[in-house]
Amino acid sequence: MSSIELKAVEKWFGNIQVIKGVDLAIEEGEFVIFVGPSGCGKSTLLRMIAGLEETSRGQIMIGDRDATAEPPSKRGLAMVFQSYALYPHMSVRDNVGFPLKSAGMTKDVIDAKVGEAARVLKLESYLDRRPKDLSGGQRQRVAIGRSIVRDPTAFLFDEPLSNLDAALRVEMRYEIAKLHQTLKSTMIYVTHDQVEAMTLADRIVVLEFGKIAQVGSPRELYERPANLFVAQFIGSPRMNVMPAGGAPKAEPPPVAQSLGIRPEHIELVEAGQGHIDGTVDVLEYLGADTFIIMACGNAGQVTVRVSGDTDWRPGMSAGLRFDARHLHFFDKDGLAVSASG
Amino acid sequence: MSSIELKAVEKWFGNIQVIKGVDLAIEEGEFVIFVGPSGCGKSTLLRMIAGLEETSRGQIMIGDRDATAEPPSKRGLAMVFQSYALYPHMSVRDNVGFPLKSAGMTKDVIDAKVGEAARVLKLESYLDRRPKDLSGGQRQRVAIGRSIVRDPTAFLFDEPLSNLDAALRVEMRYEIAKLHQTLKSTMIYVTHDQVEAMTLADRIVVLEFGKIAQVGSPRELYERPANLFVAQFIGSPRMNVMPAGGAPKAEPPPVAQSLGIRPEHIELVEAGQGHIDGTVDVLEYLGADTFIIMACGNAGQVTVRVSGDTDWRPGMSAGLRFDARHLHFFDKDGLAVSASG
Amino acid sequence: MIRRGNVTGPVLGALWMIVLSVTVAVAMSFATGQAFRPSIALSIVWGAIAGGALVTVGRGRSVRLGILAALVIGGALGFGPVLVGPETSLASRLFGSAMLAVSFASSLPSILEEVKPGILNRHEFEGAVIRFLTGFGYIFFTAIVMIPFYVMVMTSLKNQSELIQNPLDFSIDLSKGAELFRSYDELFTQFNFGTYLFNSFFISVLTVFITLAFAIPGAYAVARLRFTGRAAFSRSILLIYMVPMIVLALPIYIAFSMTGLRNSFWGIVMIYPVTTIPVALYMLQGYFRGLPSEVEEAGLMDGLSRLAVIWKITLPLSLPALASVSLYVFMIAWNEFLLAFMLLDDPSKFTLTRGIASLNSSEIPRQHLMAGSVVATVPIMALFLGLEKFMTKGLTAGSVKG
Amino acid sequence: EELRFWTTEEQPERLARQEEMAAAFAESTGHTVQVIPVSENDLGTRATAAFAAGDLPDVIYHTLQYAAPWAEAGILDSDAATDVIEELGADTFAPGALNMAAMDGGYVSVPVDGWTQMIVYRADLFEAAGLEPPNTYANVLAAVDALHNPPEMYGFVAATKIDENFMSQVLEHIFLANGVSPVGPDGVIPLDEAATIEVLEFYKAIAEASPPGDLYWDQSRSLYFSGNAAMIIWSPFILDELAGLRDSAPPTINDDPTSTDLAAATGIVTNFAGPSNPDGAAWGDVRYFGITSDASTDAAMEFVAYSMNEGYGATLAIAPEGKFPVRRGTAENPTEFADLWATLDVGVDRRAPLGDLYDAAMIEEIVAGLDVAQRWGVDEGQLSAASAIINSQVINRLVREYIDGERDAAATVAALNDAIAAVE
Amino acid sequence: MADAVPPSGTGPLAKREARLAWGLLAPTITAVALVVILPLLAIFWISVKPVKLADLRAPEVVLREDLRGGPEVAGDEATIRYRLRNSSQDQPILAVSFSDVIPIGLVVQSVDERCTLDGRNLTCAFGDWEPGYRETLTFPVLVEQSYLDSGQSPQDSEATIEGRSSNVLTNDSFTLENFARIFNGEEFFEVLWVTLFYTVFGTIGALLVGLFAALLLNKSFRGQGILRGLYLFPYVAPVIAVAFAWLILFDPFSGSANALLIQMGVTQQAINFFGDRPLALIMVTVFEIWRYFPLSFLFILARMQSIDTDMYEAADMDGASPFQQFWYLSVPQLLGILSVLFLLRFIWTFNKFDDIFLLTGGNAGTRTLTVNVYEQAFAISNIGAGAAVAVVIFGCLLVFSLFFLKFISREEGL
Ligand SMILES: Nc1ncnc2c1ncn2[C@@H]1O[C@H](COP(=O)(O)OP(=O)(O)OP(=O)(O)O)[C@@H](O)[C@H]1O
Ligand SMILES: Nc1ncnc2c1ncn2[C@@H]1O[C@H](COP(=O)(O)OP(=O)(O)OP(=O)(O)O)[C@@H](O)[C@H]1O
Ligand SMILES: [Mg+2]
Ligand SMILES: [Mg+2]
Repeated sequence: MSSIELKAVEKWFGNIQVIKGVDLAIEEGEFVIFVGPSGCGKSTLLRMIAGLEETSRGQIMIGDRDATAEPPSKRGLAMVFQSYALYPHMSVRDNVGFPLKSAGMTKDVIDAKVGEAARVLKLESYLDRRPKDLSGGQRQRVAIGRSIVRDPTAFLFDEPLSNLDAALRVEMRYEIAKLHQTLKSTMIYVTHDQVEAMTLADRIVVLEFGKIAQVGSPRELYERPANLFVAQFIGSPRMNVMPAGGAPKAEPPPVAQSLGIRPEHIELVEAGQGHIDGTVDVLEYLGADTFIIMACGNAGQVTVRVSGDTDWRPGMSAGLRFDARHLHFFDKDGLAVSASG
Repeated sequence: MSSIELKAVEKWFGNIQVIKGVDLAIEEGEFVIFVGPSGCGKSTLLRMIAGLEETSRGQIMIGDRDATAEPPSKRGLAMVFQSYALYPHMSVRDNVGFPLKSAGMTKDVIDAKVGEAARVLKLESYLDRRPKDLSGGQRQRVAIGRSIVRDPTAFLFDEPLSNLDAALRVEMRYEIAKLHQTLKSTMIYVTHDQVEAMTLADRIVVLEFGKIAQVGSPRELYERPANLFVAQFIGSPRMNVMPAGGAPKAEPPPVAQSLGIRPEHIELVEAGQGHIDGTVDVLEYLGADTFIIMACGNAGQVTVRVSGDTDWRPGMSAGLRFDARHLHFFDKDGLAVSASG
Repeated sequence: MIRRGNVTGPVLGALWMIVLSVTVAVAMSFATGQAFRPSIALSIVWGAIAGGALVTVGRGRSVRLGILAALVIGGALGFGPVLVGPETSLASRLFGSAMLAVSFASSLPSILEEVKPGILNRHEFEGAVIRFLTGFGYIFFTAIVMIPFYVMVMTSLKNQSELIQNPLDFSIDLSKGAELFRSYDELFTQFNFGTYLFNSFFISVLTVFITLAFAIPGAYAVARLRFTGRAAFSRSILLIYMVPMIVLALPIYIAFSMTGLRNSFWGIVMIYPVTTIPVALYMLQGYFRGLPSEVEEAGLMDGLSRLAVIWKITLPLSLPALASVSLYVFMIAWNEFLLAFMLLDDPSKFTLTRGIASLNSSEIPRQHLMAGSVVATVPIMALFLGLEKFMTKGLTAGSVKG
Repeated sequence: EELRFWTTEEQPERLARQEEMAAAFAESTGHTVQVIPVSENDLGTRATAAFAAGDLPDVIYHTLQYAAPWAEAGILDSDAATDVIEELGADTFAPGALNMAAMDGGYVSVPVDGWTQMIVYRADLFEAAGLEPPNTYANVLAAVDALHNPPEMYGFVAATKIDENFMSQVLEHIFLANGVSPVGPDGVIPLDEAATIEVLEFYKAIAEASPPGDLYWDQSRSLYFSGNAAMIIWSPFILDELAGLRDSAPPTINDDPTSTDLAAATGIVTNFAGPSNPDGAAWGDVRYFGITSDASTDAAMEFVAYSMNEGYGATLAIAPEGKFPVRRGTAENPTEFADLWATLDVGVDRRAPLGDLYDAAMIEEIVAGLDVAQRWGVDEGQLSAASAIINSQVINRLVREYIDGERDAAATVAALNDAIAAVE
Repeated sequence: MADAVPPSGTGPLAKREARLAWGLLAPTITAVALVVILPLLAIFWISVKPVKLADLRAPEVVLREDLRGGPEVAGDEATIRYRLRNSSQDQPILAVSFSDVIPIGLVVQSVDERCTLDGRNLTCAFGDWEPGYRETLTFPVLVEQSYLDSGQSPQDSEATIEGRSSNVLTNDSFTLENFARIFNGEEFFEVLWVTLFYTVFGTIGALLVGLFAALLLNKSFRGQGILRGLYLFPYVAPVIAVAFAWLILFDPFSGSANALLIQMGVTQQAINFFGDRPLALIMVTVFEIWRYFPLSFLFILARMQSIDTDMYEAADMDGASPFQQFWYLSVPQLLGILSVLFLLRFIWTFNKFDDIFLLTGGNAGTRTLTVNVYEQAFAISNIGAGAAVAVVIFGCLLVFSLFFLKFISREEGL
């Protein structure tokens, strides 16, 4: 059984509470991603699951047993570190085989399992190299190889791709997705990269200051953010947020304090024709799209996405028409309120 | 006169040639950005302009004079470093005022200029802090402040934003754009971030292995890449490239070896209706858009951009229709050939 | 076999008891001068029983108290792990066995924390062994480091005959008051130690300044500037660092003898820095290399010349390193013995180490010798403890040299 | 002028007295004297080094062993010394002491004082055990047999620390006692094998009756004072502390550091005989003032003359128990200084004349020793060859190796002969 | 690329930089050359010269002059006496002569045949002098009143002496005897063996003990800094102080260590730790270990703390036990620093002088090569032989250093 459940776990470093009571149930085979701004406690939470950090309060259940007091070696989880944490003095073969060797397996078994892992991860031709002779992506694959040989209950990943360059990141992301499809194991993955979170996760856990801000599928989070924090955190460029009073034509519900709309849900029309008016401040040409940053008086700066070959130029003024189906409203605590409410 | 001209400059580190003959004329007031993959020589070229690296061959003209043999202090340029390179033992005020002090200006003049710079960069309230007590963005502003007080001939930036987190990077990018609008000085900017290059530059210089691959405005580079390297380098996700023979319906010119098309210029239609057919392999949901990675037989993997709320699911098959106006063809050396040629 | 709780427990218990009983016996002997003697056999018996009990019965409060009480009583009755001589006073006998009992009963349970009766897995077994070794290590190192210093200080406070009568008795008769410090008093009043102290200090400080004046530019050039021969140069620093002093001392001695620099203050001040410059060069260049070159380049871009960059940017940034180097150089100069011994004849020019050497050779009581040693040791120790961070850094940076 | 004076009397209280004398000299002549203590073990190297460097002091207070070698090496200005002796009157000096310093018709240094080495023993224990005084090899060995009972009582405390002059002195004494000498009238000669083996065996026997370790005067005195040694060899300098007059080296045989009990229980022997030399011999040491060749000669001569004349009393008073006058008097009063000496107080923390502390007979035995005292090479006129051998410490080393069992007696004699011959 | 060859020569910026570099290095180079290179050359020179300590002073003619006979009134007879000698016992002086001025009022009656008197100027020439040669010249004089009035004495006029002598240090006599002497016999091999024993065991011991200490302190806890400081004491304290403390602690008579051992029944008789072979050698080695374990400890600790903790966490996750982690992870990681330390410490221990010199003075079978330098040069005053030993040491070091540099270029760090 490889489900994992966190029950009101807390983490204190001295007097500072870093994880502030997290409840979370992770199903067997699920791919769960923790995201959140830097310092929000993603790594800490992951390390608590791994057993590398003590759980100050609460319980961690792995399968049916309470693993809160177990040392890492007993939990049967595997972890892939951001720094890869390969053993620099060992060959790839020994790195991958190390967990088996620690467990006292015979050489034959080790060789067989290492060979199998190397095949899956296309590492066969590097087995005798040292980590320092590998590229970043290969190293990451070795780290993954080391974790899969043991058939762990679940995989833990702590920002596994953040040390890679953009192109490699895309490639490895694809491979991890494939790996999950193949192994169908539970995976918990920490990242601060939205794209990774959106593309890989079955469910995303957004953390804010040690608390869960929202849990849900990528689409849920993007389309129905539970609060202002998640709304602004997910999506790039981020959602435009303005005072609810700044765009009166959008007809906000009475409790709404602010209104949010994503750049792709705004259409530029003639001045006066939209919900609000603004002047083009800066154009950010990105090829496929152009983001137009509009100065909109009370409503502040609003980013609008238009196609790459736009004719808008700085200084022009325009009206912004909001797509009513994609308006988000938030009350004074930042919680989402439905448009009809 | 703040134009800068490079005439056949080369740089050798021992026997290794890092810059392989670069000719480039930068107009007064222009914002030029060097991009290229890591290690292609961007920083080296910038440092040669600054005088921090010797020019092995060729000439560097600043204004009308030959500055090749001048030490950095004589060239009158200002540089902003990736690591900010603030003087950790001085307050912000002293950091910003340092170039003036070295130039022997009186205290009054220094105070006035520092005050002015601080105002422009909104640093007034931090003037007495030490660099270590500032956030990354503030530090970067101090570094910029230090370079603007001197009214330099030109500004050199070496990846000034790459140590900042995503949100701050967007903000600082906006501020640098504003700064260029205000000061109208010549700026040379190194980055490996495409978005920065596309949004900030008047002209982009794409470097490949120490040689210029293409020089042009962002739009030129995006729409009319001169070669395969630039085509794939600019744009994200990158341009799909397939053998010209893989999509015979696109009617490639005879010399063309390969065909490129950007993800946003492909439309998904019923199987058999497009230029080629493929099956959906992976969906990458990103909120506003979804990228669909299609397996297309001979043509390999092709990425297609569709809107966020798409109904395509892995395993479905579809036809891909290419927008004929945006097809790119390349010959066997990777050079662009026009569709009609 | 050994990885069974009911074997591991007694074995570790016995070993730990041996360690503690030796420690207590030595400590009590040194403190009181009375006869204490660890019995290995009894230690094994006691330790094994206690270890067995902790593993099988449990680590409850009652078990610990039981062990504690049994040890105190056993010690007092004379069959504890530490045996005492007949003339040992009751108070110290009780104190000794209480000390042993408390330390043992409080530490063994935590050593055996994870040990349970059945078969142990690797982690539990190794954990226990490691805790045992850790305890042993702390005792061992503290003992070997402290004992010579303890002996040094205590000897300086006692007179010859007291020491000969019982070399173990380091107890101090506080009623003697200031008389205890008689040897120190005599060192300063009769043996000129005030002058030596001043000489040592003065020479060391001068050495530090001269060394820095030479080493900073040199180290900077080697660390930062590109010139042909740089690699060779930076290697030869290491090589020079390896020439033994005694080999140099001989020609230096000859040259100094022939030029009249021997037996002179300035001769010493000239020669000390040269012994420290390679060290300082080596340390500083390492540090300069580690400084971000971009900060210096920023200085260049801001219109400074190289020299100005060194002065206004590199040096202020290197203050911690300069402090480390200075301390280290100070220590070398302060502790230097060979050259002072060979080159100085005249007591008015002696450094402290030379002064101590002169205390050794005569009919001067050894308490003076030890008092002299204390006088030489205390300042450098005080400096060291006060500036521990810098010192440690300095040591790590350059002091493979010994 | 500013004179520099090296002295081996470096104990603080003795130094203080020398400084007093120097001050008195300065008062009477205007030449100031800087008194510089040099430990006896370093004296040889230090002097050679200073000579090489050309910064010798003006006057050195040194032992006999250096007199001849230094004169030859050019360190000492024998002409100056001869002049001083002539000025004071050669006939006012004890002839033995003067002879030891004679060379080429002059004198290399000016003799100052002397003493004889003594076997100090526990007369009370000897009496109780019915033993003869330890004045022969046989008597010593008998006493060792009877009294050796370590660790309470060691039969003897031999000298075994090979880099200490003390060991050289003790060994020379034992060799002399059996009539063995490495020099003859024509220079170095081989040691007499049979007699040398007797010496070696005797020495090994007493070394085995000694505690372990590198022993020299320090342990000898400590053990004797604490009542753990039956016999030791020492100089008369021990006489004051033995009587409890010095706090830094008190007798610890009982709880009273000022006790004279130990002194009362002590006997001494100066003339010692081995089986091959029934007459025996005493070992004497004479100390000299050497005027160096770098000296401001005239002032240095004045200083030496002063110390031997007006200041002689003060010179002897530095430690009268070990400084017997070698200048007995002046031309006018031939016994002036001998008489003065007898009245000088010994001791440091407490003071008393020797006569109050010991039997007149015992003092007589000590003083008389100086007249018959011998050294290798003195009679043969080969003092400098003998000194070179002693200073090389080869005898110490080889004897020590013999004691440690590295080779047997005959092989040791051979090795000794080789080593001695090798010292040029 | 038409000309894909690197440009030859250096550019103007590089030239300027190199000039500055040499400028900054100049004082250091001069100082080091003066005090390291020059002495090293001197050592080689001296090692083939028959030099004794006393030879450092060139032979010279020593002259003393006085007036004998104590003239009191005019007309008294007196003699002026010149005593001269060659200060050296083994070097001749060539073409000795001196000249002096006779004071007013002394009328010289007769003159030695080797001398000429011209007015009051006396000049004597002697030819060559053997080593140790002495000469006494006497001139009878008649004293006049003017002499008694002037208050002058003959010594007041400084005689000028001439004579040629050669200095062993600079002349062209060379000898291999120094080397013959030190390589002679078993003694040299004993010294070599002692040196090697001391060096090898001292180094390894200090490394192992240091490793243990580093393992002990490689965790953060309160008081860790203090303990670390404490464990560095042996290294930081002046060697002379700790050496004497050890001597006193292990003294066979009144040392506490012996008292303790006897009391505990380990031994009956006091042990002479620093005086007996082979115990003395073991003890000086133990002292070396004791004194220098802090260094290895410090370096190993620094290296340990720079090891990525991630690696140990990964091992934890992989289920490795503490000993497995130590053996499979820590030891291989530390191998680099351990071998660098071993080599460096090996060289330094090889060079060690003070410690042994202070503890045993090289006696009781503890004489190492460095102590032998001192022994030969100063105790026996044979500078040439001392230099020869120094040359041997230097040769060994050169070999070690080559080895070391070869090695260190492979190891990063340090
Ligand atoms: N050992 C520790 N002692 C004290 N505070 C700690 C410790 N480890 C982490 N913290 C604090 O806990 C908070 C959460 O840290 P954590 O590393 O989990 O953040 P994160 O979300 O992983 O951030 P990032 O994206 O930068 O990795 C941070 O504020 C950090 O400063
Ligand atoms: N001092 C040097 N000695 C030798 N080679 C160097 C030196 N500095 C840079 N190089 C080499 O020159 C090439 C270009 O380096 P440069 O730093 O200019 O690249 P870059 O384009 O700025 O890369 P990045 O994006 O990683 O900063 C690299 O291959 C680098 O290894
Ligand atoms: Mg993290
Ligand atoms: Mg770069």
